[in-house]
Amino acid sequence: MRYLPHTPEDIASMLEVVGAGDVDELFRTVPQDCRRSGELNLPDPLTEWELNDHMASLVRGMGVSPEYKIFMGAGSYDHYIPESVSYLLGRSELTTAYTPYQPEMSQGTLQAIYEYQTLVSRLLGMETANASLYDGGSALAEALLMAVRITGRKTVALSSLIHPLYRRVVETYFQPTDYVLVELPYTGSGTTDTTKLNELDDLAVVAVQSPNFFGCIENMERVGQEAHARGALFVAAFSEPLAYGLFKSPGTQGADIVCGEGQSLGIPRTFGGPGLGILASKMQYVRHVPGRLVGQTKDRDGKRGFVLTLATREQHIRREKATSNICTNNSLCALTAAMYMASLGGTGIRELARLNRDKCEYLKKQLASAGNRIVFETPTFNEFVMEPPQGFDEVYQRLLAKKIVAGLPLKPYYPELAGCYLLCATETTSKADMDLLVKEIAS
Amino acid sequence: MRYLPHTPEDIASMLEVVGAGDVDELFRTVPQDCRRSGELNLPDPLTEWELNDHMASLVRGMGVSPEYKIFMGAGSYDHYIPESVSYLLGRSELTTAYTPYQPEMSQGTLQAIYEYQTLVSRLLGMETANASLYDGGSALAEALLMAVRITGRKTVALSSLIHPLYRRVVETYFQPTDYVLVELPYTGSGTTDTTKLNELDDLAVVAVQSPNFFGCIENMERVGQEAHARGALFVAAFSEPLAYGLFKSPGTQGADIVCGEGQSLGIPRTFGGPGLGILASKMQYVRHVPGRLVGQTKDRDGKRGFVLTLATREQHIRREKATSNICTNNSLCALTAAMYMASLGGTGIRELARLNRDKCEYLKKQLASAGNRIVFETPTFNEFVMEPPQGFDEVYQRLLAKKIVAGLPLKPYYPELAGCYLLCATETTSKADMDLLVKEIAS
Amino acid sequence: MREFPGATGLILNEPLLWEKGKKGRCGMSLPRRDVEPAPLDEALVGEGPDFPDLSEIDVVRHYTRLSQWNFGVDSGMYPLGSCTMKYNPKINDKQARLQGLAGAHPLLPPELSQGALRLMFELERLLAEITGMDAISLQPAAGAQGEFAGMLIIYRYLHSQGSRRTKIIVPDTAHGTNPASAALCGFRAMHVKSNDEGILSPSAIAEIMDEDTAGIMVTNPNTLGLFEEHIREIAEIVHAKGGLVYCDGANMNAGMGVFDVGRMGVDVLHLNLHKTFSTPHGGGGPGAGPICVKSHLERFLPVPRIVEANGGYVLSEDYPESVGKLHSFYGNYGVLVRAYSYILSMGAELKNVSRLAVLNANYVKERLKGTFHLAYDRPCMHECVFSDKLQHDYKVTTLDIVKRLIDYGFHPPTVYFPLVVNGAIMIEPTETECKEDLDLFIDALIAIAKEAEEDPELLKEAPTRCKVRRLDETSAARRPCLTG
Amino acid sequence: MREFPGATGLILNEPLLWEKGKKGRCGMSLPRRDVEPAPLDEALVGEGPDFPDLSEIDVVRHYTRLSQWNFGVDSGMYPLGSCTMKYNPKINDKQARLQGLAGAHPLLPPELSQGALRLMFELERLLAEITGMDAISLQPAAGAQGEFAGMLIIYRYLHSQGSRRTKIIVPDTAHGTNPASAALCGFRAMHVKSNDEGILSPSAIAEIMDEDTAGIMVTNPNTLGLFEEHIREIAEIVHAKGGLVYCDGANMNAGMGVFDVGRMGVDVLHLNLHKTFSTPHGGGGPGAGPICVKSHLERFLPVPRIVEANGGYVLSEDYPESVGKLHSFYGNYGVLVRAYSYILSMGAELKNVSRLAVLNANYVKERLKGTFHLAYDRPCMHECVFSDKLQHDYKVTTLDIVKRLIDYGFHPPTVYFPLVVNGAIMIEPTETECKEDLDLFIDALIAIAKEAEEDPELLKEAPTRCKVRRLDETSAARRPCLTG
Ligand SMILES: Cc1ncc(COP(=O)(O)O)c(C=O)c1O
Ligand SMILES: Cc1ncc(COP(=O)(O)O)c(C=O)c1O
Repeated sequence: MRYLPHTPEDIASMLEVVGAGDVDELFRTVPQDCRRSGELNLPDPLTEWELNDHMASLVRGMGVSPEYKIFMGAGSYDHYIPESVSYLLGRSELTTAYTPYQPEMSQGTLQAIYEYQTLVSRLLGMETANASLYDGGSALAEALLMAVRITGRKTVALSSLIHPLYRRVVETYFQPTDYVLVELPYTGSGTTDTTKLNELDDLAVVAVQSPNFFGCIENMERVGQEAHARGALFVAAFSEPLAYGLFKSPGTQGADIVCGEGQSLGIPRTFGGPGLGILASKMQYVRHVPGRLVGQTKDRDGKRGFVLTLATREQHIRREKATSNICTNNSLCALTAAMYMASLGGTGIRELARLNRDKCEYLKKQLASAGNRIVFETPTFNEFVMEPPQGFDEVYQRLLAKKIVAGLPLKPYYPELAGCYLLCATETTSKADMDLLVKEIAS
Repeated sequence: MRYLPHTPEDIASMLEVVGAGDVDELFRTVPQDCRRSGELNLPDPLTEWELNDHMASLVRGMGVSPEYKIFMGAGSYDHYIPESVSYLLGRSELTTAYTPYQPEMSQGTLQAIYEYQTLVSRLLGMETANASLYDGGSALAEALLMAVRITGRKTVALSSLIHPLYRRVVETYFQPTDYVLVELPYTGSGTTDTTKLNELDDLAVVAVQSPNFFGCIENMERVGQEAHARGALFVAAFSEPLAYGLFKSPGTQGADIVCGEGQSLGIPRTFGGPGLGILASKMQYVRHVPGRLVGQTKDRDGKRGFVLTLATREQHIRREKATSNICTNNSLCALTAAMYMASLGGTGIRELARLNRDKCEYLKKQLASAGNRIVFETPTFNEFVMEPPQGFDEVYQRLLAKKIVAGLPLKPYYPELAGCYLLCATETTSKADMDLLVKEIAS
Repeated sequence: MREFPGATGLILNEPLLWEKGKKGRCGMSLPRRDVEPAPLDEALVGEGPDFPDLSEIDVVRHYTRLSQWNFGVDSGMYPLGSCTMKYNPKINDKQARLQGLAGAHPLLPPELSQGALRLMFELERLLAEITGMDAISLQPAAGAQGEFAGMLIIYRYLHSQGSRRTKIIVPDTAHGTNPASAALCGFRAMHVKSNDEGILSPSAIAEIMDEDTAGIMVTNPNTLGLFEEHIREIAEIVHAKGGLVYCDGANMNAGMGVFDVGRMGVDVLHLNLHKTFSTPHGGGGPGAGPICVKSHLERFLPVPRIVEANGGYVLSEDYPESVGKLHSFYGNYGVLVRAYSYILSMGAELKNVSRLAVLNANYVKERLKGTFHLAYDRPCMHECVFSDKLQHDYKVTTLDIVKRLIDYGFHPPTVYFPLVVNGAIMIEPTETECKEDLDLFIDALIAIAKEAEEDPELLKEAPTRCKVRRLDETSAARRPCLTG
Repeated sequence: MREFPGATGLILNEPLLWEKGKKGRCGMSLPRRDVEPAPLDEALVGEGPDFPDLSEIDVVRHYTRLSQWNFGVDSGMYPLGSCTMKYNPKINDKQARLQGLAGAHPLLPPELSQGALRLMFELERLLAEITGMDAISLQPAAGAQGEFAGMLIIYRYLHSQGSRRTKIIVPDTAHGTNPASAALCGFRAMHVKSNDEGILSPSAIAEIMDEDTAGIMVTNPNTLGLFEEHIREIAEIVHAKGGLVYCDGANMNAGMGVFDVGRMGVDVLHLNLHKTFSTPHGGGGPGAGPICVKSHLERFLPVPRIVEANGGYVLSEDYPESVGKLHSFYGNYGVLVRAYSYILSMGAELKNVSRLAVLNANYVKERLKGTFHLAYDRPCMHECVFSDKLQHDYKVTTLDIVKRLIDYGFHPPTVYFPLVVNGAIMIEPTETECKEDLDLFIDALIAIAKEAEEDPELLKEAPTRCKVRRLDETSAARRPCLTG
């Protein structure tokens, strides 16, 4: 087997050194009743070539672009990824290393993550960011736990327009705690209704997503003020950070902690993971931040270098008192996002964000004039909710057969919006495809 | 444009240093009548994404595996290429460097090519090999010119079973010379008929390919003896070096110079190029060898290192007296072949060569029992000539429609073999596909 | 003998991204605009991030240079204990790049995602066979999240039994994520010492296991690389008091084809696919930490679950007692693809993987004991733990020893963990290292031990070959500079 | 100011392939055998090659380590004069990997290879537009083979005129391949000096051009980076005597969108796609050297030629006067794909490519003149040529200077070429280098010039940062060791 270098002679001479008659002897500390009775019952090993064939047949029939036209975002966005970035991710000194515990031989990872922390902080308008968390859902959960720790209060107010699946993760993280999760309803214009805040006491944090799940831009500044007025923290969440290339960043709107999903920053969708859990914070809260942090320092000769720092927050030092249990994070995805942001640059991200928005507005306009109702009038980024005329379900199925996925049906997530669909257009969505969709829906 | 870093400010400040008002001024030494009248009339630049679409549509309809079953070799062979090799070829310190003129910062290329020279020499049973030539055709031409230089004689005897296209290249290289090219006919058993040698005088070299174009194993030892008996050199050519994993190598059969095409050593077909021109020689002729040579040496501290050597043979030193005009060669393909040979190893290449041969024998047997004539009884490696029953042309066309390419029609190359086909099977040809071919031909 | 890999050569300085570039450059091809600019409420518009503008070559050179300051498994031996830094086959990465998977939207209708779902379904079955457990969720994004999921399952199970418990037993050899995950689930970690053989003694467990204790988190093989021989008896003690047994299976590379975790009395187990199943560690992740349970706990597994339905596969939320969702979607799918592709490439050869991993560890242990103090001189599993005890006389510490190892061209082992061994040096060679490379590594450590006696300064000054020398971590933490 | 890139860091020693491995290992997945072993005449069977047996990780580490001893365009600035070491866009490599091309057999029936043929057809048209020539063959595998093809075309043309000529004019600035290619075609190279402005004077040509001279090989811009201003007059002189003008177009990066080679009076031109059109140099190749002719020579171009036929493309051999075949198939197709993809990405922007290449060269020239002796102080094209004249007083040579440049982290320029300049230092920055990097490079050379005065030993000892120091080339040639 090409992955196992041992020849019979190697094994023999090694056993001699070890003083064992055969390899089984090395397992003598494993009691019989802890062992499996039979041999592994697994399929015959595939050669590299059989594996390729197997995988090729496995993915046949998957509904992916370019074969399929997919107008669905909802937390997983289709953006172009430069070949230069894909190429650089093949640099195996970076991909086959682990957490940079030995900084002297990990400066590549460390500088890259330090740069990631910086770029992400700049994108979100925050003072600092960690080295990554798993995904948008766990990032939100960690951000809320962090807010509760900071304020010492128990009530957590969550906008109902935060990605429904992120909120599901939050529920999971909070179930063994005695903190109270309160959901804030939404208004007819598609933004969070905060009036309920008045009824809440011991309020630790108010969390809102912008652009929210309906693609609408929230008035983060107002939400932030309301939170702060109640001595609570303002946590801003996101699923589409590209929006901040154009729209105001959470940091400039008073967010104390910003968290979300970074998949759209150059990371392929890959059926939902790995994505990138982003968590950024005001510097004053840095010692409450979960996960790894890379910091700049000097070596013995005064030369600039980078290390993992503030480790006393972390499980391997603090154990049960750590700010989080996270150890392995999504470092390579953070690196990808950094490469992507570096490739785009400030000028590029502005233009790209603008293009995303304009494409989406075009689709919105065309669908509207084709007789579909645009449900919320609040400005959106690259997603919006539409209500097609009655009996669209069949149309939706018919379009699937034509290899068009006409957005995400909202019913499972917002029963009151049965018959409404969340549509998405990015820079990868051509005018031609949008016109096709509009035509097909109409016909 | 992402490949052009200059900002308007850069250009302005650089022009200032240069003391030119604008960039056009820098072209003032170019007379008007040497300039084009209008602007470049080229298609609008494509974005990376438009380019991908364009190329995808361009290759649509190309007849390639796995969609097509291609039983054609004839100098271009389908072998599995390990993903590890493809990955390593992405190491851009190797791919974006040029000829290692500065050895201290090119040791990677140099050691790799030194290893290539060694592995190729071992495969061919020769004492030394150069750093690569363009392809099999030019390698043969260079080998013959080298033989003529060494012997100072004028007559070159070429087996008619050397790849016809290689011989075409030889004709091109020899046309401006007064050397005489003589073709040796072939026998009914599919090997070279050397009786004609007796009629030749001033014989410089006898060149034979084994396995020859019909896939037959030549009796190289005998040919070598006949050449040497006449004071001529014996040049052994090849198009499928994998054969030497199983069959006797040219070096062990008395070849003075060995040349051929290395495409089958891990290099994709890519419509015929880049391939790998291999040239190996006895050490005594090394100063007549064309092209680059890498040699081992020591640095000032006595440390082992590698350099380009014996450069006095080459055009950049010797100019018109050089052993060849070659400068840029096919270095990266040599590197690929080295990676491939290293991955296979001695044990692996033996097994793989054996499998190629067995697959081909199976196909041969099946086709024979299905009523197709196997034209030559001489043992073959992974190719052979078959003559199907009358009227096969339509069958051949019908099979194309079924995405099967039933070998290469020999008529264009050997008119006397009209109606005969050269078929090939390698390790990538599954029994199922071979059975399918046999069935389809029969039906 | 072959020379040690460590050498110095030309590498290239590279500034920080924002120390490069010029406004107006762009390193990415921006798509052609085929729609009109839409009106935009200026009040919503922000500044846009202050990113440097770089051309494509700037970006390519930046990361090419950075990569050369790094050391990965592809660079050389990386015997980081407890992390199973084995070779990551390139072919597995290729499978994860298949557009049919890389391009797949997680919320596609099931009829458009059968292949992706089938892979998950089959991977669950394969892992069940390998572990001896009954049901599996692939959702946890890493080991720690797997632990948390496991704690939640235990928490939910106890609730379903109408019992609320506040404590959980965590041995002193446990990885830091264990107590942290327990705490995240509201359990107080009750620490229990391992015995002088480095494993848990049933009596110690019996002593503290009570009706207020949810159960035990045991790592097996434990972080000393030793098999918890009394695991079954311990499980009985815990079960007898109504608790459950959680097994941290991060070290499963020791026992594939040998262990039956189910038979050990374990109720919940997590695996680290990025360790045992060869997925690249990515400089710190992503990983995957599937959670495996016995059938009586299946109903608590995270949702959605992949189920077979009339010849196909669907995602089902229909598990009312489930602990819920841990990941926005289904976990780190790209990592699952690589593990699946690895398992299909190995088949029953996985048993040899573990056998050779254990052989390599024992070989290193035998050859180095005497040179370094062996914490527990017993047959080890996939890793062995030494300490700097014998070097104390020369005022040389574990840190000095491993920093010197860098100069020899090897990645250091895990150090100062597990905590039960002072100055621990935890070596996990993995099965993909050949004997020659092991010998080279061992000889390097022997040479370093000699240097420690004869010229300790060599160790104190190490590493000297890297781009930077030892870094000042103290001031980094005192005055944190986390962004530029 | 930014620090110079040159630094030292950890790299890894790596033995030769056969100093590693153990019989029985294999680094490649061998296909499953689905047929019986066939009988085999043992008399034919050989030993099989004595290759080392390595596992996959051995091979991966071997080449990963070797790659780190190398310097490429992706590592940093590589101003190798006459080689146009510009950035090689990754997207072009991706196109060449498309299975529809990479998997294509060259002898497929035309109906199965339309895409591959169309690419060649279109690339010919694109190159014709860029050069101003009429007809093109993409077959030559590199520049030198393009030159040879050009010589053959001239040879054949003269034959068709019933004239046999034995000589050809080759300026002293010509690249070594020029006379070598001429010789391969049986022409005796008649050397002609360039004038004190570094270019050819018509009078010099008129003097030696005669009826026994086949024509002239002129490189334009020439290897001094200067435009041959009298090219047209020279062409007239040559044509008047019945000769033809061959232009070595390796330096076309200077004039895209500006030059019209056709109008210059050139009959035959070769291009280097691996230079002007950004294909990776691969450590020495593969390249591609398409040959471009005016219509009166089209009939002599190599066969097969790609022709349009009823809406599709076919390969035609039907050119009785063709010089024949130069390549087994159609040339280095994979290189053609990259150049095609580059041209489609640039379009008319190619003019800017040349404008900026020329701007960069002139900027370097201006900033360095004075520090180093500028061979010809005139406006240069894509490159400029200095010498070590000013450093002679300090006993410092061009070799010393550029070896020191390595320590600063740059690849040296081309040295000791062209031969007309003693101790030539030939700098071609290319357009893909930004001003900041040019400044860094220039400052390094200025610093080195200062070192030459103050501490020449620094230069004599250089390079000190690489894995090896200066290598003994003399003994390498005296006792050649070419295989291990
Ligand atoms: C024994 C043990 N348990 C748990 C973990 C945590 O796994 P992860 O880092 O994937 O969260 C690790 C890995 O660091 C470990 O070694
Ligand atoms: C001016 C000039 N002519 C010809 C050549 C030869 O081209 P190639 O190396 O592709 O054969 C070169 C490149 O080395 C060159 O610089």
